[in-house]
Amino acid sequence: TNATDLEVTHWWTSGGEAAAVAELAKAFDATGNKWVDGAIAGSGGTARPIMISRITGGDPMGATQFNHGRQAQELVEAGLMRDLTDLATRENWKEIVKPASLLDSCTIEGKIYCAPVNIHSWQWLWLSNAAFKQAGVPVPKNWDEFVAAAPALEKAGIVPLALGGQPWQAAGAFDVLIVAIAGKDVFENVFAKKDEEVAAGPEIAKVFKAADDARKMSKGSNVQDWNQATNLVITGKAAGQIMGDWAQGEFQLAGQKAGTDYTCLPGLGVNEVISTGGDAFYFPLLEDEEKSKAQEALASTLLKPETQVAFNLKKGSLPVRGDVDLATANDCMKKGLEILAKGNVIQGTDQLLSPDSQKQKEDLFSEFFANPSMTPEDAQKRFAEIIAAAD
Amino acid sequence: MTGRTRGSVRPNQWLRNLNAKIASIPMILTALVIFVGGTAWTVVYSFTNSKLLPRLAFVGLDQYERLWAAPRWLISIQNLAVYGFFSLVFSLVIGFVLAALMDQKIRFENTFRTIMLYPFALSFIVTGLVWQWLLNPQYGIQSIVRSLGWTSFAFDPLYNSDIVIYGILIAALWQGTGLVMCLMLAGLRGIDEDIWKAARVDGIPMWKTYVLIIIPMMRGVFITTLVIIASGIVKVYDLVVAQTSGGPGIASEVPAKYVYDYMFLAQNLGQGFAASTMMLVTVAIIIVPWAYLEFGGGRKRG
Amino acid sequence: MVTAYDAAPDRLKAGPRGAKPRRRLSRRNIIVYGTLIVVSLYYLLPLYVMIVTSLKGMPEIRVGNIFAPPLEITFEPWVKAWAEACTGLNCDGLSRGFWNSVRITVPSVVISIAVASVNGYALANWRFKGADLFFTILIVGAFIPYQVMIYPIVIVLREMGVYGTLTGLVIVHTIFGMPILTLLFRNYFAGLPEELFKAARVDGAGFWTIYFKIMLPMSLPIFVVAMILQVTGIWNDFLFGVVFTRPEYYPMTVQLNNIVNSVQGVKEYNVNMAATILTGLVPLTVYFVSGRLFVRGIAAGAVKG
Amino acid sequence: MTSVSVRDLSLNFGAVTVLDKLNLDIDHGEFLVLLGSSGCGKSTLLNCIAGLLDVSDGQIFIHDRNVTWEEPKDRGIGMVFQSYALYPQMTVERNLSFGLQVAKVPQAEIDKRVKRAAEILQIQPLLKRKPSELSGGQRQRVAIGRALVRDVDVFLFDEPLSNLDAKLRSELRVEIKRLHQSLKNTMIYVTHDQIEALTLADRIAVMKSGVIQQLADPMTIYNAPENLFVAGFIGSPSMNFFRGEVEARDGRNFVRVDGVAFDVSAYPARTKLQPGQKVVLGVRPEHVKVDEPGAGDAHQAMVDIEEPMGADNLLWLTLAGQSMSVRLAGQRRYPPGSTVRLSFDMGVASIFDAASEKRL
Amino acid sequence: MTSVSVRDLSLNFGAVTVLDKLNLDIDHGEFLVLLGSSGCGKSTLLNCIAGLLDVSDGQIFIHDRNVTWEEPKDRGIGMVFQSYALYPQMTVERNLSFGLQVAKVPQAEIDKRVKRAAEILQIQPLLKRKPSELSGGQRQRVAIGRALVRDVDVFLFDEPLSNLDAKLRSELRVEIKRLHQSLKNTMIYVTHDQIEALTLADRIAVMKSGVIQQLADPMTIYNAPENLFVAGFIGSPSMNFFRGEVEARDGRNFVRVDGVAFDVSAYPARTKLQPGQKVVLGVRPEHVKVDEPGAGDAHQAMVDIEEPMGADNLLWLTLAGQSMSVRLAGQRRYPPGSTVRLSFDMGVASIFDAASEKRL
Ligand SMILES: Nc1ncnc2c1ncn2[C@@H]1O[C@H](COP(=O)(O)OP(=O)(O)OP(=O)(O)O)[C@@H](O)[C@H]1O
Ligand SMILES: Nc1ncnc2c1ncn2[C@@H]1O[C@H](COP(=O)(O)OP(=O)(O)OP(=O)(O)O)[C@@H](O)[C@H]1O
Ligand SMILES: [Mg+2]
Ligand SMILES: [Mg+2]
Repeated sequence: TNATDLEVTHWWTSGGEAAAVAELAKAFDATGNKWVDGAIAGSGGTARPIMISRITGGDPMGATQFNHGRQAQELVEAGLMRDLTDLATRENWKEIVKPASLLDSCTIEGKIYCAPVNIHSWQWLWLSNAAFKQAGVPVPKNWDEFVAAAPALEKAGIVPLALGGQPWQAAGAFDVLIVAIAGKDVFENVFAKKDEEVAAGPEIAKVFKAADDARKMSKGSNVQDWNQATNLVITGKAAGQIMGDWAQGEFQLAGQKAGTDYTCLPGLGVNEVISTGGDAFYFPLLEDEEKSKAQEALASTLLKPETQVAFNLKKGSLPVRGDVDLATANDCMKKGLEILAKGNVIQGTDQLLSPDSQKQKEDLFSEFFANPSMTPEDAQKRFAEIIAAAD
Repeated sequence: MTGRTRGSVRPNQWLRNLNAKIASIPMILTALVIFVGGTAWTVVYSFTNSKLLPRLAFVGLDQYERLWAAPRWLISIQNLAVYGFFSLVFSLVIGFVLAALMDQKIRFENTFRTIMLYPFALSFIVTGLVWQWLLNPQYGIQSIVRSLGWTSFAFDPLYNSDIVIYGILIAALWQGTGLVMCLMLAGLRGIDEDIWKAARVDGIPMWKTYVLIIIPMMRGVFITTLVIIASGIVKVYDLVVAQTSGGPGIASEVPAKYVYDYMFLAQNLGQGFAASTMMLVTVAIIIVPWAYLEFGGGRKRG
Repeated sequence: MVTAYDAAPDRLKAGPRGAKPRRRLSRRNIIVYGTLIVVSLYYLLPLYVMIVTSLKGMPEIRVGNIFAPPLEITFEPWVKAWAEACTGLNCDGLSRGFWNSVRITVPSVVISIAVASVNGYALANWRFKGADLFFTILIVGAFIPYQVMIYPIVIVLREMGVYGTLTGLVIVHTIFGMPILTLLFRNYFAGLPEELFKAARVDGAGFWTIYFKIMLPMSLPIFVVAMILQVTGIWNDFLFGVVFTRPEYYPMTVQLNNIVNSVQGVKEYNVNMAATILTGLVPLTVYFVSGRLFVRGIAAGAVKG
Repeated sequence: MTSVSVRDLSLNFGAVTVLDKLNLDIDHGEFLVLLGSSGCGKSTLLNCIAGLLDVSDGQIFIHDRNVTWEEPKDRGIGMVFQSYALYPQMTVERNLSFGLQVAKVPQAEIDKRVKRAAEILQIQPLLKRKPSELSGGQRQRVAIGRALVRDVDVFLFDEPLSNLDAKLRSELRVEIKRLHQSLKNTMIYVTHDQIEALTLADRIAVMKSGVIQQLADPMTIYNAPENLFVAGFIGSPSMNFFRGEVEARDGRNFVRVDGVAFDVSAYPARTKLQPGQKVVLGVRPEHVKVDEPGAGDAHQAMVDIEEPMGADNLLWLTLAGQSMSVRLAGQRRYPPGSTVRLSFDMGVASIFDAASEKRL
Repeated sequence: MTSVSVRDLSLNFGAVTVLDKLNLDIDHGEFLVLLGSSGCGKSTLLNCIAGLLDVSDGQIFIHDRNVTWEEPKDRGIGMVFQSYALYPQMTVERNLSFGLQVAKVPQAEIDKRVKRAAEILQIQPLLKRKPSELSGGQRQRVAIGRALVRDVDVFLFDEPLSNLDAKLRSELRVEIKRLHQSLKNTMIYVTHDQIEALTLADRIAVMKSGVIQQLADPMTIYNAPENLFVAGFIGSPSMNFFRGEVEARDGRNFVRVDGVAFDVSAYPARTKLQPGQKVVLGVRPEHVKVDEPGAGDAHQAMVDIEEPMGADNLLWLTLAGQSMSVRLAGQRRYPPGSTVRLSFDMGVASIFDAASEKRL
């Protein structure tokens, strides 16, 4: 058969990411089609208007990356996206995709519209062993120890907690704190059930207390990008950072070894629970028969075990199916896999909240972390309001 | 058709200047379809709860209520006012002063001009980053000055909520004053040489000549410059994103970023449209009467 | 002819020879050149940092002194920015988008300027009823944030059937360049002597003949000005380039953005800087080449308000 | 046969009426000068005739053809502007041939006409130059050439010489006159310089605020101005005016001004002067005789200022409480302060009614 | 006593030398006119005196004070520019008072001076207006006022009237003259209009390419021009020149031009004319007599063009193969084609050496 060109847009552009995409492309090309790469850097904010414009403008791509969750919901509702239910049933995705919530996020009114490809988790605390050594305190095992070590670190001229200025970092850190401090149930009550009582309640108040600590500890980070913050940890100028598993790549690139140079604490060492956000591919409805077929081929390829392994090893994320073996994974990744295997997972806030609520939350927390005069009580009140209005 | 009848009948007004009208079609279409039509479209959808896609699900003034309750929007407006005011004043003042210096029959004028103009050619994305570095207390200007011995020196505008907008201003001026300088210089070159001579014979000091005589004579240049700067101010977005992403916290947010973030990050088009409608209304209230006086209203040519 | 000098009293002839005072100029010069040099430093400092950084390796950058000259000069980042930096699967750096940028910039600049200059000409010389109204709308349009217009324009382009094509993009650039350029051209043409226009009409030249044969050749400076504004704007444009076209037309700035804006992954600052300078070279060249004309052109155009 | 005729022409710019129901007929081969002060509507009228302005009302005929709404190029006119309006980027030759090329005249014909025009105006050596390389006078010659090559019957000039200095002005004036004599076409010439008007015109139309005050040949305009405005406008220095009252005494008519009585019996009045009538007596500086023996009605006056102008001498004096000027041929000097005896030649004087300002 | 004196003044713009070792002395209260064609360095000289240009070499004295390197404001001068150079956004009053305010003159004094200047120039009603609301003549009056209030002894005018129309020009000319008579201060006046030069000047300096060609009172310049350039430059229409050879015949001297011999015995030559000497005979148009009975040496010529100018009549004729002009007082008409008899008044003619171009 003729090779069909299929344009795939995504925002994976950095070295490791691109290498991972290459795996997808390779696997797809092997099916006799051709992957045409349409990479746009800058995360959703930059890429999304482009993708949406293309789709609504009547010139859609063959497939496009979204964070699975609610980002594409309206496109689906507008009938612009392709229904993958037949394929999913045929290939039995319901069975193989683990955790099941990943596929749930792709399901709208019982129909499946996306193919999940990986799991990224947010719930990690990255610590610089050198920094603690310099401050003369042992490397903490959990969040509380970390907070306790802060004065000593500060005395040594080390910023206890590195936090970049971009809003999503503050919001993400807070989400991590909720799971760690208040636990999985509270997290689900707040974000899945949108229970404003809980959001305004004492459990969350505790989390805000912790966030207040984090705020104090992060004073003096003075960086914008998350990797600049990570760099502070790598160079020992800062002691720790709450950041997703993608931070690992930075340590690796700097030639640091997990355990000796740095330490990773999933769930902040308190609640070893990780979220299962991640990426998925959506397929706009195309008129061209050939291309439609190619779309199916791609969707099917994405979930193949070989593809999953190859892709996620490069990407540094976890595979979406439990039945694959990641022997070559590193230390921290293995910790993640174990937690996943135990089923200690939650859905990511991307999946649970609309982007609108997410954005409001980001605004709130970026303000909270930057503005010491905002009391935890005030912040909690606004937080509860956002949860109340969330859909 | 004889000449007598051809020339004696007043032709249809619509057909007179036909070519000019045809040639103006792109302008008319742009004005009507894009600017008026697009604006109307935006205003209409600002009354809906459109999320990712524009949908005509009207919710009355909800979006506006939410907008004006959002602390971030209020801060954005404040910031724009501060940034706009200082950016306008400093651009004009610095641009003019530089142009005045350049107008002193100096050598290497072309070199100086290019130095001042080159930032205009560079993309915001990275110049924002460079300024972020330069203003970073750990490795920027502050650390340099401290390493020179002035250890109490503090200069960290981007990391201080109270003054962050001024930090952005520094980079904005760096980017934009070159162009203003060029426009002003051009204006100065258009001033009658005799005015200078008359002022010198009258014994009027240089600065007074500039302030009281030359500047009032350059009204046209100032207007062109004003339109260019002001439209840039209202639309300021990239620079903030590149330098602070609106931070620390939301201290350096601006309206255009609010619009963009809510349209594309938050996927709440209605909110974004409401915000942009507010911006447009403000601009229109200021601009329309002025523009009509300036460009319309039966003034002769020019 | 007897000069009166010979008849002048000796007192005058011997009179105090006024020394040619040099000081008069030098203090002023110190102020003028001093200020200009200080200001130039302000303008050049970021460029210095960019160049220095672009010549360093990543390990050196991680150490953190942004002002320090490179210990070991490497052109790797430049090579990488130009030829190796990856955008997704395509690892050919800025060079990949370069020709696309050229393909976009040339027609967009030409057409946007052509349209705006004709508008300005019509507004200045062939005023018709309502023209002022449209022009006012246009000026107000200069203040509308681009992003707001994305969706309406997507709809318009879709309805015109040019969405995703180069034509569509050129139209978009033409639309957004129109307000400022029309203002510039209108003021320029209004400043030209009206009698020239009349003379041409008596000579039998029509709208287009006058424009092409009379106005155009006289307005080269303002065209250069417009070109500089448009080349800078369009060359550096990223948003429209990707929103309104498809990947085969993506401009160089998409690569620049990809290089600079990778959120997850390592930031290669040296490559970023090199890429920025490389991207800026084209507009910079235009400035250098046409610097003198720039000032002259605006002078002719903008002085009349 | 009329060459150009303007019927009830009105023109307003917005609310401002510049021309109001103006009528004008110009004969074939006539040299008509439109004269008037700045802003009186001369250029506006010329532009209407040329078709460069849309009239608000009325008609324009050229060679009995109604051209009111025709394009300028179809009216058979050529036009020369004050600022030359040469196309700066074209050579002189291109400037001349541009209109013809636009009209798609065959190249051979173009060459012929350009050559002829260049010969007539003696600009052959300049053909390859650009306007910026020409002097003012040469530029204006080229501008005239541009009208010439169009081979039209009606030439319109809008203050063609105002931008030139005195010397060039007088030279080109002669050339335009010569051109008219050899081409014998209709010329309408706008100026506010009366010397030009007087020397060039077959007829002069003196305009004020969009209204033609007098339309007549130069000598009539000069010697018998129809009203006070025309009288004051023509002549340099201006006609001297004395406001007074008619007085009949001893069968003679006098005009009494501030205690001085001027004998105006010799004045060829159109209507009889009424005693007591308030009038304005006008005498041109060159019609005053100074220290002439045997002049009957002489008045004593003192010289304020003397302006020797080479060929003649201008005196400013005070008479009947009024400043007046006198122009004397030759170089006889009257230093300020000296006293002279003045007598007026009433045969060429003018008397106007003070109220209607019309000639009596 | 000299008011302004210029010693060995040189000025170059880069490599171009505009003025070279120029010397000039101007007396107290003198009205000196600098006359010359465009680009000859008049404005440059004036600007040097004003201190607006730094001289390359030489000295400038004002009231015997060496001011070569002083600021313009300290030189005790006032200056008036061709383009008026009024401050456009200030009222007339502010325009006048601005310099004084800057110099911290007491307000009462300022008011007094402004009032006086406004009275002298009759611009009291205009004091509250802006320059854009004034006519050209009024603007120039204000510009003069601005120099006036400075209460200085030396006024510099740079072609103050060039931008005005003929009528205004002649009016303001008189006013400037009057002003000079009443103020009695030194005035240096640049123009390229010879009428202005002749009527205003106590002395005229005729310049060419930065060199003063002749410095003398107007009548001397007019009647006895020192060289061919001055002769041709002064007078409108220009002096008629005939290039020929001196011929002695019957004890009389003739200048033979193209077959026509002009009797020049009556010419008051400074040095004896040598037979065979190549000379240029110059006769002013107004010194030609037409059809005068009893004129001995008469020449036949045909009228080409006639330019009636109201007060006099200008004829263009051809004589000895050359076009020449004749100016006749009065209104006697000579239609083109008619033949006239011309005779020259050699007492006021000029003869120049053809080679040195100097007056003989
Ligand atoms: N486009 C216009 N809009 C409004 N008024 C105008 C316009 N053009 C001319 N006018 C007015 O019409 C009147 C006549 O103008 P016009 O140019 O015909 O005068 P003019 O007699 O040619 O004067 P000048 O000798 O100064 O050239 C003036 O009062 C002028 O202000
Ligand atoms: N700034 C300058 N740089 C170079 N050359 C100059 C400059 N200013 C004047 N010149 C030259 O000096 C010469 C004398 O100029 P100047 O202005 O004195 O002439 P002018 O006699 O006043 O002429 P006009 O009657 O046209 O005003 C001219 O040839 C001119 O080109
Ligand atoms: Mg006019
Ligand atoms: Mg001059």
